[in-house]
Amino acid sequence: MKIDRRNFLSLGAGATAGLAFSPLPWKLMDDSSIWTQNWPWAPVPTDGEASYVDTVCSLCSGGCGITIRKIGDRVVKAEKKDSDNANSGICILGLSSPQLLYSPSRIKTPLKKVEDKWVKISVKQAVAEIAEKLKGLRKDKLSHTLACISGSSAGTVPALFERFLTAYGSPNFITVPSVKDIYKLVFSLTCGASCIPAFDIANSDFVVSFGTGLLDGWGNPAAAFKAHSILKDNKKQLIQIEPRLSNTAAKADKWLPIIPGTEGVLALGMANVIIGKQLYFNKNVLFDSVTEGFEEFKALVEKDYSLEAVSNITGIKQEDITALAEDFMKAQSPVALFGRGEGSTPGSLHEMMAVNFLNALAGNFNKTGGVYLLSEPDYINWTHPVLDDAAYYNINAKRLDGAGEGKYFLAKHLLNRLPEVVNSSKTSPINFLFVTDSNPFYTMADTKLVEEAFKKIPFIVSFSSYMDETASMADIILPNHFFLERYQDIVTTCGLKPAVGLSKPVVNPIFNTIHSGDAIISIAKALGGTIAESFPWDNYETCLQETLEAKKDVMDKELFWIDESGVSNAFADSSGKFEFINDKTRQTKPYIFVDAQGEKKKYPLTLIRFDSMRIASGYTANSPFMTKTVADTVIKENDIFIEINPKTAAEYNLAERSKALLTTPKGKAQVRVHLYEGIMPGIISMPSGLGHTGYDSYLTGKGININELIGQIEDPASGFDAAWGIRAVLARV
Amino acid sequence: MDSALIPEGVKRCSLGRFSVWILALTAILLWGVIAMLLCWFKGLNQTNMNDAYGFALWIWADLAVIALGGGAFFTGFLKYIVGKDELKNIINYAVIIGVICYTSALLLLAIDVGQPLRSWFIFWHANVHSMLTEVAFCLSCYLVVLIIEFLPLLFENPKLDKKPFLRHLSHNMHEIMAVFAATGAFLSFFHQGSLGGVAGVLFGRPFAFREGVFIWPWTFFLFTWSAAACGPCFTILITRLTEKVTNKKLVKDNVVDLLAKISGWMLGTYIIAKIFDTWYWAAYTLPKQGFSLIDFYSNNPFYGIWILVAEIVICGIIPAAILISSGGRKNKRLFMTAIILAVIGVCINRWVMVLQTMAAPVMTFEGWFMYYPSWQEVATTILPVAYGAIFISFAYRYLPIFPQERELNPID
Amino acid sequence: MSKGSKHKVKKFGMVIDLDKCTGCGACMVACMSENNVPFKENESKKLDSITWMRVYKLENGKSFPEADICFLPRPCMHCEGDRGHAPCVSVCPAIATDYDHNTGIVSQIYTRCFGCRYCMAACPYHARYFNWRDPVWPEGMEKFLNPNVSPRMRGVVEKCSFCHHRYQLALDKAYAEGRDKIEEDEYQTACAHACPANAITFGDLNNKKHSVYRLKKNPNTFRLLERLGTNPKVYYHSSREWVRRAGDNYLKHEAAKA
Amino acid sequence: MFPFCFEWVWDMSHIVFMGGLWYALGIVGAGLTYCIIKAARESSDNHNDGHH
Repeated sequence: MKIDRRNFLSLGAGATAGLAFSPLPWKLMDDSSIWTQNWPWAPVPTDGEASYVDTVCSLCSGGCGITIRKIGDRVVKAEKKDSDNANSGICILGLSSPQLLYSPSRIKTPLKKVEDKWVKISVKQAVAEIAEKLKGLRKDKLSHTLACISGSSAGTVPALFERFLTAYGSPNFITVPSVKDIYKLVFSLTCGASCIPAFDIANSDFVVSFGTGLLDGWGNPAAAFKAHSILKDNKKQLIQIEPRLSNTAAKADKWLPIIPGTEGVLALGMANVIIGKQLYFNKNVLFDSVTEGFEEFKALVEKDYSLEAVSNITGIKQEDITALAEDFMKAQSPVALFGRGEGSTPGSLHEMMAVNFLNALAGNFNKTGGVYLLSEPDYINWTHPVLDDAAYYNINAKRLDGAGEGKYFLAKHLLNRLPEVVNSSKTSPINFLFVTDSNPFYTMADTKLVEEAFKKIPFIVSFSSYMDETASMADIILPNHFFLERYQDIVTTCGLKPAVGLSKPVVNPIFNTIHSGDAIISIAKALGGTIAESFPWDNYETCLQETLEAKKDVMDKELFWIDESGVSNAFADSSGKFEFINDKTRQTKPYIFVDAQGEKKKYPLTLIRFDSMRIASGYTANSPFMTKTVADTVIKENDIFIEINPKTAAEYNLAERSKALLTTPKGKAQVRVHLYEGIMPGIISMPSGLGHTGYDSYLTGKGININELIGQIEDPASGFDAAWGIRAVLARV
Repeated sequence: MDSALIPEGVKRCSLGRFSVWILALTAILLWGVIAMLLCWFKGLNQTNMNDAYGFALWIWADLAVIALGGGAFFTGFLKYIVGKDELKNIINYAVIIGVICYTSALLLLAIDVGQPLRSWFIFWHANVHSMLTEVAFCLSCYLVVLIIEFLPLLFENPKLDKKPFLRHLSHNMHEIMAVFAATGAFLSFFHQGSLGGVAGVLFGRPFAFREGVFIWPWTFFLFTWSAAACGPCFTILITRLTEKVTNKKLVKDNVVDLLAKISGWMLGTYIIAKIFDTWYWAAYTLPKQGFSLIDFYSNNPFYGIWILVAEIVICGIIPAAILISSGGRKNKRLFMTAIILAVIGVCINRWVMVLQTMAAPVMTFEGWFMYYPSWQEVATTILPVAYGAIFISFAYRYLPIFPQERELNPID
Repeated sequence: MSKGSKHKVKKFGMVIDLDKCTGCGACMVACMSENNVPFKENESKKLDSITWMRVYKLENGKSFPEADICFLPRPCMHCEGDRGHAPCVSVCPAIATDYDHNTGIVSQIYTRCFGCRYCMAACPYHARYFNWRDPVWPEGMEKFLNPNVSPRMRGVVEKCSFCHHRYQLALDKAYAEGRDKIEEDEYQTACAHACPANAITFGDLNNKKHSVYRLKKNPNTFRLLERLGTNPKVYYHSSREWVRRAGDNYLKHEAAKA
Repeated sequence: MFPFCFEWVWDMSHIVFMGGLWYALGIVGAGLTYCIIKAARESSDNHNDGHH
């Protein structure tokens, strides 16, 4: 048959019809849909046996008991540990730990900076290089120019670092300060003994918080939340005093907006009301027998803190102050909380003391629903490090930060003074810096100043697990294991009952990282001599085992060991009474509350920071999941929003979402505006924890680090950074 | 060159000119095709739809073209069932427009779904309680009917007509066309209605939700009715447009007048029903749910009460009045205005039932959601227009669509 | 029937105490972590950000200093509607979402869904999310994926499942231990279990022994958009009148539900 | 769609919906088949006629 165009067409049509009636199209249709259900690029989680491992979270200072769900050797989920223990809980950060464990910004191997580029090195090599440098420094009798910035002062790892510095011959072990330092100071000054407070919020019936971010990350967030919920269950009162309607203020029964920086004035004003109405007598029949310096204190508040004056200064109505003072004293077990926000800056000593006088007037020390005064867990009983002459000589050198001497006699560490000290000398007084468990370049106020100082320091070793801002500036990074990969004792002393928990490895280290404890022991051993002698342990694990031997049983069972031995410790020294005013406090010029930096005329607005549970602002940075929860009125694309009262915004011709230039005496930043009725006119607020330059693409470049805009203000009483904000001005762009 | 394909006794432009015209349309078509491929291969992130706008421009376009394509079923219904025989002079074109509209709708749906390769699940795993299932079934069945109605016309192409089988088939299908038309009308009634039901059953969306009878909300009937009213207007509009482009009179005025008059009455009655529906909704349905009418027409930058006025008064009452009055129909300018308004009116109705439904907040702590389409959405929505124009161009050139063309445009 | 009545049908639901909810977002992360919810570099476009559990911030609309805010976590409401006639279930053309009359859980079958998004149009709570793109886990992060929940492909709708797989796991465990019933605390959603403030209580609304049974009866308890007839199984509790009023729509002069 | 799909249930709504569907499809199918068969017969008749 001849194939012409005609029957070719018919053939084609026939074939098409034939195919259409064959099973082929149906089969293809079915197969293609099955293909879409199993797309090769969609991951299929590998299955395996499920197991649950308990450990203690150390992503913040809270130290919660958590349970890790594992599938095979993978960590898939972090959950709260089901237990009655007060420290069992989890927050948004702890829940992120699987993401943080597998984060792309983890440092996967020790690194060395060569001509501004990172080169992978082995752990051995890194330790050897560090030891070599340190040997040289020691030879030059410059051992005291080694400094260490540690995120914490408690527990075996910081203790090993401090021990290393001592053995090596340097007094310059510096911890990152927080409100815990001021707590310790307040109570050791007034209660005659070194003790730390545990606010018994859950059992109180009237909580007055002077800006404490009870529900914004203060203390151990999970425990604080639990305590608050119990407060709610018992229908007890929470009063929040701060200029911004924070999440804590929103949950409070009453929110009293106050002009920032005047919280101490309010407290003394309340004290005046209480004393004037003799309300304290109801509480403490034998008031005089348990306090010292009361008359002097009484004279002071009566003179300078009249209701009228306080009302003018704080912006709170006189009747509100009176009512608050009366309600506070009427309550069965009232408690006054202090320390701003999540407590990442210590704040003004006098302000904290002023608030604590209310606790004294209510006589709630060591009472249910009041403030327990406890001693810090003390379980590290190592023998003294062995010092050779070189070490012995230099260990007594003056501390670089000046802490413990002269006008800084009250403080133990003053990290905030370091940038200034470094910048003001011609060559850096620090030749070698260890940075462990902290990210000071990011978390310290006045970034420019800090940057200058860090750049001046000749050699920095970072022990960070992440490529954070400080690690980026280091010369060698010896990355620590992530907490799910390591043993560590976690000491919790943050305003709630102190506890020691044991963090246990849940998975084998997934990268070529080294436990910081092992790292410092290895460095010590590499240095040899008395330094090596001071570290008799084979490795960190044996060191930890030895240290915790006595408490092993408790910790194995519950992961925690609560230290309540210190209850009786308070008022042990000196008068045995609460001292409103004593010789030591007289030395600190009384009751100067720290004002914001900047000229009011040039900078008519005040910028304050706010802390949010959804944005980690400390050493640990946000996981992608956490950033996902951040509202689009806080971050949009990469723009950060400041909160401003609509009235103030109108004065500056700013509308919702409009762009503005924010200028403070410390810096400038382009921001966007979010109108918020929950903020006092004239005040603008910005979240902390954003504007990272380190880490990964899920976080880098989002927003602005508020520390770039805020400076430090040295508290005249303590030397700590007491800045709570800065004056600022906005301009429409 | 292609004269063998051109029906006898009519004049068509040169092949060259025709090619240029087709090429121009193809360029637009290609733009749409590119956007379509982007959506298929990269996913729907190519659109500006979001979790508040699961339904957006495409669903509106679907609803609108199906309403406008309603001219096919209603004209068929009038001709074959009611017996308005004059309409045979326009029914072919109505069917062609219908085919275009319905194929376009299916194409848009195929782009719109997130998993096009699974779209047959709607048939296989049908949920008979879903209005969308009803739409899918009736719509595809009706498209088959439309194609059956179109086939005889296709076979009248001079070249195809030479094949005896096709000629007979065409003849036979003509003979029982009433059966097909009746089935088509039945199916159309349901899918037009179901499209109304798609919005009307959303009891979580007070803006769209309507009470009704049995399983059908009032929108079910309103959609069918408005499609029957405005579909023919669209047929008339396209006819007039074709006449303008070809520069020929193709359908006699009395035919158009008859269709327009029926449309006018349909529109008039529809708009009364719509007003009643709106009133009942505002006065009874909404307050029960805690809303008042103005909630849906305030506090946002776009949807004001104007849109209700535009839909009901300007694009409803006014065109209905014009089309009902013989004077109005006689006045060419008024007549065309009414036809265009009616078409716009039904488009607005479909727009608000889809887009405003998505825009209006339901939870008290949410605000209005505003949306504008991405270029990919616009391009894919214009794609059917280009495709339709190409289809019509070919159909007009090679098929005897207009029985009155030879009479009205004698070749000397 | 006597045998059948022993196995009373369950109706899982939640009571969320808004007085306790601090808006910390732990529930959101717990949910994302449990359910393999994807994440992108930019999640600030909230209408393209999958959050099965989303915490809304409510404002009372008053000026400083009377301003007040309240956080409201919003999972899927698992609406019962009228005998299982949930807004979304009835509209799904392909039965990709279903109301389980034995548990009251509204399920979503990702491999069945073909992405028409009609359910999203139907849901007044915006609890349904569409996968506008292929989910991508950066290298290494796919390791934390939970094998009990399949990751979704692009083009399908997803939503909160009340962690239905955790119910299955609890049932499996009970079966292995020779029990035919599970205790209240054996099946808890990821969000309820994670909530550091214990604001979320989860359980069987039909079971008198479960806390939710008692809590839902509190006069200060309300549900979102009850007036629409969605009959949700998530209850909220607030001592603040304006919050309770924000839960539903009311005409200007109408009093809110007691 | 078909009784052998596992979701199929013999309840009223299925019977009404699918009944209506198959009824309509049946009419259309039967009509079309009738036309085709008739046309095929006629065209073969014509063909033969043409030859004679």
